[in-house]
Amino acid sequence: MDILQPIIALFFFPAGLFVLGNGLAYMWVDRKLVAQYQNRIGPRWFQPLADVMKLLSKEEIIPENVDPRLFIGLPLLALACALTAALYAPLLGFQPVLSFEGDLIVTVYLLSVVTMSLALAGSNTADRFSLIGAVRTLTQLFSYEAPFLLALLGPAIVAGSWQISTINAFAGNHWIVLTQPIGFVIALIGLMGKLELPPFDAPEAETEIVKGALTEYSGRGLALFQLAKSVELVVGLTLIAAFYFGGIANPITFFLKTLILLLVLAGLQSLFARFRIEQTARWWRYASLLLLVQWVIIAVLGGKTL
Amino acid sequence: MKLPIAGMLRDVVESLFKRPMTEKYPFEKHPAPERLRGELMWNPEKCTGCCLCSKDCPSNAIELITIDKKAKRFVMEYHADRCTYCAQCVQNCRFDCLNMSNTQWELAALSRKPFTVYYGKDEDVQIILDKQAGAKTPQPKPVTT
Amino acid sequence: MTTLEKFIVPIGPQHPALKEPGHFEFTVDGETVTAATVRLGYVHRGIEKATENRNWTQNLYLLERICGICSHTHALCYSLGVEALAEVTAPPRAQAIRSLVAELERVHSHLLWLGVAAHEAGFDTLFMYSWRDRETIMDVLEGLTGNRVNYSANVLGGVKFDVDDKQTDTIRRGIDYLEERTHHYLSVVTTDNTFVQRTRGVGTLPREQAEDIGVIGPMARASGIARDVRVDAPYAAYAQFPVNVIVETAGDLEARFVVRLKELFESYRLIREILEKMPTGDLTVRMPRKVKEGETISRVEAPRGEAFYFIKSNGGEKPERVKVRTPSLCNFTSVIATAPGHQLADMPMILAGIDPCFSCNDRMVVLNGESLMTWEQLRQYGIEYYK
Amino acid sequence: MKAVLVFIDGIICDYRQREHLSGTPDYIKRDVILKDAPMPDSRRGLHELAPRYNLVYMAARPEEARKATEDWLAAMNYPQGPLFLGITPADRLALAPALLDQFEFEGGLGTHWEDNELHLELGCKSIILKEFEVDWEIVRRYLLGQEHTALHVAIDLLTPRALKITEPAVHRVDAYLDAGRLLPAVKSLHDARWGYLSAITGLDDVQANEIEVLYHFCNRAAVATLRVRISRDKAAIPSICSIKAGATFFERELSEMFGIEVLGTPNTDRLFLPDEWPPDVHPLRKDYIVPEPVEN
Repeated sequence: MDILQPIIALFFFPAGLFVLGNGLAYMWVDRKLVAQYQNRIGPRWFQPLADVMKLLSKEEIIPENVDPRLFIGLPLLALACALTAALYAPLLGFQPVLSFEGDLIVTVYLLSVVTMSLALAGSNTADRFSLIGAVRTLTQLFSYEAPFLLALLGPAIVAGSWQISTINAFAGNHWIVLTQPIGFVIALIGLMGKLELPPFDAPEAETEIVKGALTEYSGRGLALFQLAKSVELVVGLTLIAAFYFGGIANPITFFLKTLILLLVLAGLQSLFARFRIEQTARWWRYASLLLLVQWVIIAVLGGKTL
Repeated sequence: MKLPIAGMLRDVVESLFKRPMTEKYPFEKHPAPERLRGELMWNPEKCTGCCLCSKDCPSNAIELITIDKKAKRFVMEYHADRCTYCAQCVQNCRFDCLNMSNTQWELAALSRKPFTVYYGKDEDVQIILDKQAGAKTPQPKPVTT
Repeated sequence: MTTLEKFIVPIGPQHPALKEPGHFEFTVDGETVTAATVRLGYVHRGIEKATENRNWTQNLYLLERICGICSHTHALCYSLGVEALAEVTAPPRAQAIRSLVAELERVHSHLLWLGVAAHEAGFDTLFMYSWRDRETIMDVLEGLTGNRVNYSANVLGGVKFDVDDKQTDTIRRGIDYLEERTHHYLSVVTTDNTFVQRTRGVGTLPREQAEDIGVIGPMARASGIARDVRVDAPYAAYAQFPVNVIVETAGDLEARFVVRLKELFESYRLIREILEKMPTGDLTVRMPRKVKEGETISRVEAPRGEAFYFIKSNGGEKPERVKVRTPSLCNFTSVIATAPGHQLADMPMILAGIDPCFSCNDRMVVLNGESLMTWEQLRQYGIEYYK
Repeated sequence: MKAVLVFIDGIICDYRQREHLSGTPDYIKRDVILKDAPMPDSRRGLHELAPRYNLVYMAARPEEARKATEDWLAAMNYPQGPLFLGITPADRLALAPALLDQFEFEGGLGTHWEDNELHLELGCKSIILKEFEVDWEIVRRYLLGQEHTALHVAIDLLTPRALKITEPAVHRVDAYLDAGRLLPAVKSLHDARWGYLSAITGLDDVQANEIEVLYHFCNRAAVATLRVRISRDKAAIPSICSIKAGATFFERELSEMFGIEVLGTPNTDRLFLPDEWPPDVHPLRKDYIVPEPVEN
C-alpha cells in the first residue's frame, strides 16, 4: 500500500489525470466565459480535450536547425514542472501531497520553469517569429515574476509561514483580499501575465508573431505545452484562492472560489487591448512599487489588525 | 458613464446575462429575405428563345437549347456552379420567364452533378439527355414545371 | 546592426495578421522596425485583361468582384463611366438608390474595418461587438439588394430594384441602432486608455508628407487633407445630397479611427436624407449594346478612398481598355513611409490603418494545365522544394 | 494693390484643440495658441492671393494675444500682413474706419453674418465661408477669377511644356507630350502642388505600333492627364519617382504589364506578376491572348 499511495498521487490524484482534466475543463470555462462576454457561443465542453487529443495523434514535425533533444524535451519539462507544482497546491482543499516550510517559493519557481522552457523552446528554433516570441516571453517573465512573487508573499508574511498549507489554514479565518487588495489584484494580473492571457499576450500575439515561441511546434510538443499551461492555470487559481479568498477547505469552496476567480479573469481578458511588450514592462514597475508600499504598511501595522 | 479604462465594461457585463448573438445556422434557420437571389428558375411558357439571357450572362451559366423554335420547345441548361447570382438574365428577359428563387439557396453538394440543372418539358429534357448520353455528361436532375 | 545580418520579419502572404495575401518584410532592430518592403500579386486575377474579352454588361459583374467589401463602388464607378461614354444618364431615382447603396456599403466597410483594426490591437471584444453590429447592415443590404456581398444593384443605365416603404422602415431601424452603437464605439476608441495607448501618436503621417505621397480617402482626411470625391466631383446623387467632409489633423492611427467613425454618422445622415427625399421616376434608361468610341475617366469615393477608372471604347460591344486604380494602391506607400521607427507590435495596426484591400490590387492568375498531384507526389514535391 | 480681409479663426486657423479652455486664461496663452493647426488648403490659398492683394488679418482675440497670433502666422508660414483684433463683432465693426483709411478692400473672408456687416461697411465683396470647412475654390473663383480654378492653373502650367493641350470633357485636360517633356511637366505640376498622382494607365496601340502612357493627376474635380507615346518595340520611359515618390507602384505595374522599361525607377522587383512568370510576356499588351481556363 505504501507504493500505491505515491502512484495514485502522481498519476491520478491530485496530480496527473485529475489536474489535467481539471485544467482542460478550466480552459474550456475560460474560453466559454470570454465568448459569453463577447456575446458569442464559444466552444463546446470537450473542445480543449479534443484539441489535445488531435494534436497528440498528429505527426510532430521537427524543423531543421534545432536541437532535437531540446525540441522534444522542453515540452516534457514544462509539463513535468507544472504537474510537480500541482503536488504542492491544496487542490480540492485536501492537504497537498508534498509540503514543507518554504514550498511556496518552490512552487512559484516550478511555475516559472514552465515559462522558461517555453522561451527556450522558442529560441531553440531558427524561426523569426519564435525568436521574437522567446525574447518577449523572457522580457515578460522578468517583468511580472517579481510582483507576482511579492504578491504571494504578502499573505505569507501575515500568516507567519512560507508553507502553502499553513497559509491556507491561516487564510481560512482571514479574508486577506480585504486587507491586501493591491496584492490580490496584482497576483491575479500576474497570473494573467504568467499564462500570457490577453491583454498580456504580446509574447504570442497572433497578429504580429503568429504564435510566438510556439510557432514551430506542432503535434505532441504543442499539446504538452498547452497541457502545461492549463495545469498552470489551475495551480495559479488555487494559490490565489487559498491565499486571498479565505482559504480552501473542501472541494465545494475549491470549485466555488476558483471559478469566481476565473469569472473575473475572463472579464479582465475581454476588457483591454493588447499591451505592447514595453508597455507591459512599464506596467509591472508600478505594480512592484505598489506592492512594496503595501508591504511597508503591513510591516508598520505589524499584522496586528488582522 | 465614461471610464478612462475598460470602455466596453457595460457591454461585457450585459452580455453575461444575454443569449449569444450567434445563429446556430444549420439547426435554426430564419427565412431568407424576399429579394434573395438564389437558384435561377425558368418558366418556359412565355419564352421566345431570344437568348438575351445567355448573351449577357457574365459567367456563361445559361445555355438555351432550341429543339423546335416554331413550337417554342426549348430546354434551358443551367449551371448553378458557374452562376454568379447577379440576376442580369432576369433583368434582360422581356417576357418575365426568369426569376431567382429565395427558397433554394442552400446549394452545397459533394459532387458537381447536382449543379447542372435542366429546365423544360420532360420529353424535351429527355431528348437532350439522350443526345448527350454516351458522352460523359453528369446525371441530370430534371425539373418539371 | 551594420555588422549583423539583417533580421527580417515577414508578414504575409499567409499570416494571421492579414487575412489577405499581401507580403510585407519588416527589417527590425530588436523590436524597432527600420525598413519595410511590400510585394503584391498573390491573388492577381487579371481582371483588367479579362475585361477586354467580355461585353459591356458582363464586365459590370466582373468588376463588381474586384473587391468583396466595396463591390458596389466598382460597379458604380464602371457604370458611371460607361454611361458617360454612351451619353446616357441614369434617372434621378436610380442615382439616389446608387448613392443609398454606396452609403450603406460604406457603413458596412467602416464597421468591418473597426473590427479588423481592433483585432490587430488585440482588442477582440471590440472586434466581436463591431462585427456583431455589422450584421445589422449586412441584413439590411441583403433585404434591399438580395445579396450580402455582391449587391449587383447596378445595371448599365440605372439600378435593378426599387426601395419600398417596408425597406425604408428596415433601413431606418437598422441605422438608428447603429448610430447609437457608433457613438459608443467612438467613445471607446477615444477614451479607453489601453486602446488609446496603441493608437495615439502611432503611425503619424503629417499633412505635408501625405500630400507628397498622394494618399487618399480616410487616410488623407485623418492627415488634414479634405479630399473626398463625393464633394470634389459629385457623382450619382451626391450633388443633391451634399456630404460634409470629416477632417482630422493629427494624422495618427487614432485620427483614422475618429475619421472613419465620424464618417459613419455622416453616412447615417445621408441615408436618412436620401430615404426621405427619394426622387420619383424610372429606374432605368435604355442602354445601347455598343458604346460610342471614346475615353472617359470615372472617379468614385470608395470606403477606402478614391477609385479611379479609365475606360476606353472603340465603338464595339467590348471595351478596348479598362484601367482600374483601386484606393489601397495609393495608400500602401504610406505604410512603407511611416513604418520605420515604430515598434514591430505597431505594424499590424499601421497596416490595418490604411484599411488595405489586397484583392483590390491583385487582378491576375496563372492557369497552368498541369495534372493533379497525388498526396505522395505533393509531399515529395514539398520536401524537394524546401531542401 | 487692393486688400483682402482674412478672418483667422475658423478660416485659416483650426483652434478647436483649445476650445475646451474657452473662458480660462489658458485659452489665449502663447503655447496653447501656437499649437493650433492651420486649416487644410489655407496656406496655399493665401499664398495664391498674396501676389494680387494685400492681406489684412483679423481675429476675435484680445490684445494680449497679438504677439502669439503674429508668431503663429509666421510659424505657419502665412504671407505677411497687418493684424487687427476685436473680440466681439461690434469691436471689429468699430475698426472699419481705421481699416478704410489704410486700405482699399476688394473682398473679405468671414464665417458669420456679422462678418458680412463688416464687409458691407468696408464696401467690398463679402465671402462667407463655412467654419472649419473652407472651400478655397470659392475664394479663388471670387477673388482670382475663373482663370485660377484648378483646371486653368493646370492648363497654364502645362501649355508651355506640352505639344498639344485639349479639354476632352468638363474638368479634364489632356496634355500630349513626348518622353523628353514628361519630367518637366510633372515637375511643374508638383512644384505648384497641383493635386496628386492618381494613376498611370498604359494603352497598347498595335496599329500605330506604339504604347501610350497616361499620367493622371487629380485635383478636386479637375483631372489633368499627361499623355506620352512611346515606341512599342523598344518601350522606355523616364521614371517620375524622383519627383513623385508615390509613383513607384504604378511604374512597377506598368513595366510588368506592358513591358515598358522605366528608366531610373528605384525598384524593379516584381509587384504583381508571379516570380515564375516569363520575363518577356506582358499580359496587358494586346498580343497577349488569355489562355482558356482549364476545367477539371
